Amino acid sequence: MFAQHFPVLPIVLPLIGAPVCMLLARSQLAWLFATLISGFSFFISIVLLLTTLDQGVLSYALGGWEPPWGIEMRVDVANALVLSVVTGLSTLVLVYAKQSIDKEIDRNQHTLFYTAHLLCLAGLSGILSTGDAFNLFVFLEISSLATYTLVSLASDRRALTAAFRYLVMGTIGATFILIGVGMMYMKTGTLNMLDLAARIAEYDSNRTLNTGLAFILIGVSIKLALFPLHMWLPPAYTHAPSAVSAFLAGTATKVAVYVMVRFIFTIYGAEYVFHEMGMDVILLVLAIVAIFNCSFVATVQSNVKTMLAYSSVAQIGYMILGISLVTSAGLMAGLLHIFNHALMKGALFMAVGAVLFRTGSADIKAYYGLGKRMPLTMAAFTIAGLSIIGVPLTAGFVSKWYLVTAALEQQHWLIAFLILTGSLLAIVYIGRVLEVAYFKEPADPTDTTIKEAPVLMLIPMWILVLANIYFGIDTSLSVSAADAASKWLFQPAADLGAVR
Amino acid sequence: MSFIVDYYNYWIVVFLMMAGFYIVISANNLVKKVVGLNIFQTSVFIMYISIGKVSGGSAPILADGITSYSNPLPHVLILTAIVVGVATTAVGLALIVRIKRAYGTVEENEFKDKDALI
Amino acid sequence: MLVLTATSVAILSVMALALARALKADTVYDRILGVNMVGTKTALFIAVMGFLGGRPDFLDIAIVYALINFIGMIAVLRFFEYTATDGEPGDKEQSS
Amino acid sequence: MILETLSTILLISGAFFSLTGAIGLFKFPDFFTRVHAASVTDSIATILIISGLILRTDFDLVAIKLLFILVFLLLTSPTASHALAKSARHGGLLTLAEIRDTQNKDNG
Amino acid sequence: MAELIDLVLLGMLAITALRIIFLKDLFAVVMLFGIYSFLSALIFVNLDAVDVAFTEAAVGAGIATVLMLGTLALTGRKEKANSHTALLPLLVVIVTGAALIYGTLDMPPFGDPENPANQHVAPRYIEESPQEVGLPNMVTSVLASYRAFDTLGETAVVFAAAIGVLSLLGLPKQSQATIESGLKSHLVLRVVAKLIIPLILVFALYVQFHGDYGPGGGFQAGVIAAAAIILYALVFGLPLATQVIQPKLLKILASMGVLIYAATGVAGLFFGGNFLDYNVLASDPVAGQHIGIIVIEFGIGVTVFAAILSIFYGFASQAERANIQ
Repeated sequence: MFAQHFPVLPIVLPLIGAPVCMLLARSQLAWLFATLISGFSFFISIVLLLTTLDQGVLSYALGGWEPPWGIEMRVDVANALVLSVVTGLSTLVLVYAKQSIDKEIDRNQHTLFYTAHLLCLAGLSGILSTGDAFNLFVFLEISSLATYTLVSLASDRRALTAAFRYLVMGTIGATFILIGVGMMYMKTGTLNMLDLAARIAEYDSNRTLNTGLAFILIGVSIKLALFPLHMWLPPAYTHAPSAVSAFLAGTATKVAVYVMVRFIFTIYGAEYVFHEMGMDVILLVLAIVAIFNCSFVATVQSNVKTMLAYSSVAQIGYMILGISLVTSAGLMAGLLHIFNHALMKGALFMAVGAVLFRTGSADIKAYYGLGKRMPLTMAAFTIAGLSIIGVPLTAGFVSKWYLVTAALEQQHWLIAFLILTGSLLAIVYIGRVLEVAYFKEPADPTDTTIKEAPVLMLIPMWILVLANIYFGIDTSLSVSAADAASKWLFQPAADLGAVR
Repeated sequence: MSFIVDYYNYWIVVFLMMAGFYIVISANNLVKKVVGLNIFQTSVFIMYISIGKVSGGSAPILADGITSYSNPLPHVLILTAIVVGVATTAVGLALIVRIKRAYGTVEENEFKDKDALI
Repeated sequence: MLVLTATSVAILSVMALALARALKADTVYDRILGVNMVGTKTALFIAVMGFLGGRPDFLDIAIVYALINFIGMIAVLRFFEYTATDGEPGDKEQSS
Repeated sequence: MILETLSTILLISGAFFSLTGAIGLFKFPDFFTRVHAASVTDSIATILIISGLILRTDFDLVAIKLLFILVFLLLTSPTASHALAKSARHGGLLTLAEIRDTQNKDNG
Repeated sequence: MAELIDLVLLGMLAITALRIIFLKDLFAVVMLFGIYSFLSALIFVNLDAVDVAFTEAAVGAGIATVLMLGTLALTGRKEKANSHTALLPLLVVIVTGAALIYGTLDMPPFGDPENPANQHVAPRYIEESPQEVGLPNMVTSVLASYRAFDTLGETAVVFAAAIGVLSLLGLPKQSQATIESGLKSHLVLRVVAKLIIPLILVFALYVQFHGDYGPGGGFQAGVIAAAAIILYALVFGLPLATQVIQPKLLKILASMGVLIYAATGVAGLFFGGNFLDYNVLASDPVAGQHIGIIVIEFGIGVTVFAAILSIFYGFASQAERANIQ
């Protein structure tokens, strides 16, 4: 009976869940409830993904008002894929969070944490599913506000300044998006994405529309931490509670990448953005600089969480690189990397969180000799780290492989070479941690308090690790979804509008 | 001349936006940053409302004897955006209060002296 | 109609003067006085503007203006009582 | 017609009083005299202008709302001015006469 | 005339904004921000956006200013002198501004009824909504029916802000009014406040239920009702206010409002419509729309009231705490 309402449920469920969670006084109950809600959203997202792979696009008119007048939810393969990643990671993180949060957050704030998490999930799902440009802004702000709260919940005082910086940058970004949407509305008189696409296609070059696009791209670049607008990200991910870092690293910036893809490919059309405005060169250069600069910075960090945060910025560079190749193969590699990166970064941040749980520190000194003391956690870290590097039989290898192939397809030998060199830097920063963990003696060998992480933290971590291996070997599901998504996005936007 | 009449509104609004934006990125004091953000956003709201204005039109509430109404859609959007803006302001100010308690200052350049940020 | 226009112009110029007072004030209190005057005159201005535009039924906004202006004033006073111990609000302002 | 004329007179005099108040805001020598100028003219201008507007309505809901605004402004505006002046007094602001007194004492 | 007033007001705004840049006294900055907000609300009235003006005056000028003052009370009034020159920000701003000016060059002229923005989607709202939704106020129709999902998101944003402030500042404990606070020396003020607060609450109810016919609605009503309690807390002290409206109650109310809104949407599902479809709520679509809009406006009002008030409580409790120490 409810199958036709599935496109809206991944948003509505957590949105209803959040206030209910707030009313549940006990931390345990709130945890159980939030996890169930998130799990159910995940289930629906998977159904949506399978349906869209099968049938193409699902459109849902909210309030029964037909699209350009009412708000439309529009789920196709591209957003169903990212939606599955977001809801899936959210569920795993919630399972993981129970013990991690117990240790890191004050007891009477636990329900607030779960409420904020659900709000964040609702916001991210909303950004992904919506087919309306202004509605996207509203959900962007829900998820951002919830994120600021989540980051600032950490007990470290530096989390406060990090959250504030995030808030200022995030609000500037959102306001830029608002300006851009306003300029688009000014010239077209509509807010529905497909309608926008059809009407923008009528102009061949327009200064207002160009400026609007530029503002949207800058705003989104702030949100997705594209170099050089990434400075808010490392402190926020470093000082946030571990569960929050694991969730955000895998989802928040990736959703922003999706928004960029949506605006470029669906609304303005690749032709307009890349050929008329020459955005591809700018994005390509920024992506390559991001990969190298941030990988270098990552190699000298002493805090492992900061290191992973910089590594995230570098990985975002790979995604943007894929997009800026302006081919279906490149876009597909970028989307695939969104999926795979969520798997590996989620696992890495969870492992770091587990170490933090036992040792109370994220400094690299705490990792001395951990290979013996927390073997399962460090094994997870190793495998996920190999995936970041791009070693064969891991998920990371698959996306790098497609990225390199996409570059070579265009005869961009230099870019392919740079992608491979970037991976070498990943070897350095991941290797540093592995070296101290396996080949150094612990600073205090008599300390017996440090033992393996609790089971509830190990299970979601290992699910992600196994997923890393699974999607490294059997690529049929992830690759076919990403491939379908990129083909879907790559058809000229105006045609999509005409279909309706 | 008609060029100026057509666009003067947008140009002043751009100036206002940039004044707000300048306060955000140049101010050292966090409270002033938040004030700047608010000015920036409020100016964007004026831009939106200008889009919806119809010369000779009236407020979009049905009344006898009025035929031309201004566009209600930007009004709705900005109603939403105002509330979003104040929500962000509230959270930002709450963060400032906590920062003051934790660091003893709300001047951005003084944090680095007290605590390596990254 | 002409009368209403004249009144609205007069109120607008009063607002401009009060704004000038608020922008460049000798003491904090003068500034608050200017702000208060801008607030009350705004409420009047909206009332007149409603008649000028031929739709006098939007007076609710004028009420809100008067109300918010009052609350703002009280908040300012509370602020003074609160900070009275650690700084002299009556000080001449250093910057201008 | 009579109403129209009466309303015109009320509105014009209201506008005149509020202008004098604004000028007083600049011309008067110290804060307390300025507060006096502002608040007294504020009240009289409010009464005059709003009554002038009421005469232009059909004495329906609009008139009631205007009356409500009048009552509200008459209650809050003097209260705010009073509280402000009192606060200034508490904050240690002196009137012009007192400043002169203290100066005389210092000199003599 | 409207264009002329627009120009004058915009000029005032520009001067105010310039002054704010150079002022170092943060108290003055906040006061001027209040004026800025007031003036921009006037511009909204002048450009026919009465609902927006209503909200901007109540939310922007009122609540934001009160919260900023509360923050200043806790963090100090003076901005420290800034030693480094702000060349880079200036450059960024000039480039951004130039881009925007470049963007304005192809914009449709200000106020032209033939603009694309006024042509495509909007005419339906203006021409059909009084019949389809049955309300004279088109803004309410679009807000609560055509774009109801935006508004649900907006309610969630307010709720999220309340969660954020709650987690950062906490709520005051309900005390037995042992600490005497408030403006106790201002007798006149206390008497007048006692008179006015009931009036404000009545006005809030009027705004809540008159929003279908005139400017107003759930947001504005919620803010005004919260403002009444804020006024009470300012004049008579936070402890007394927390006895009238208990902090615990606020948590429940804020959640309930969002739930009421979402439940209306879910009700649409059960009656066979889409999410937030009100047509199916009653046998006659227009009557259904009416029921739906009243219920969701009520939900919005409840959430906004509770959220704004709990945000204020959060700030006030910090101030109170600092005062005791």
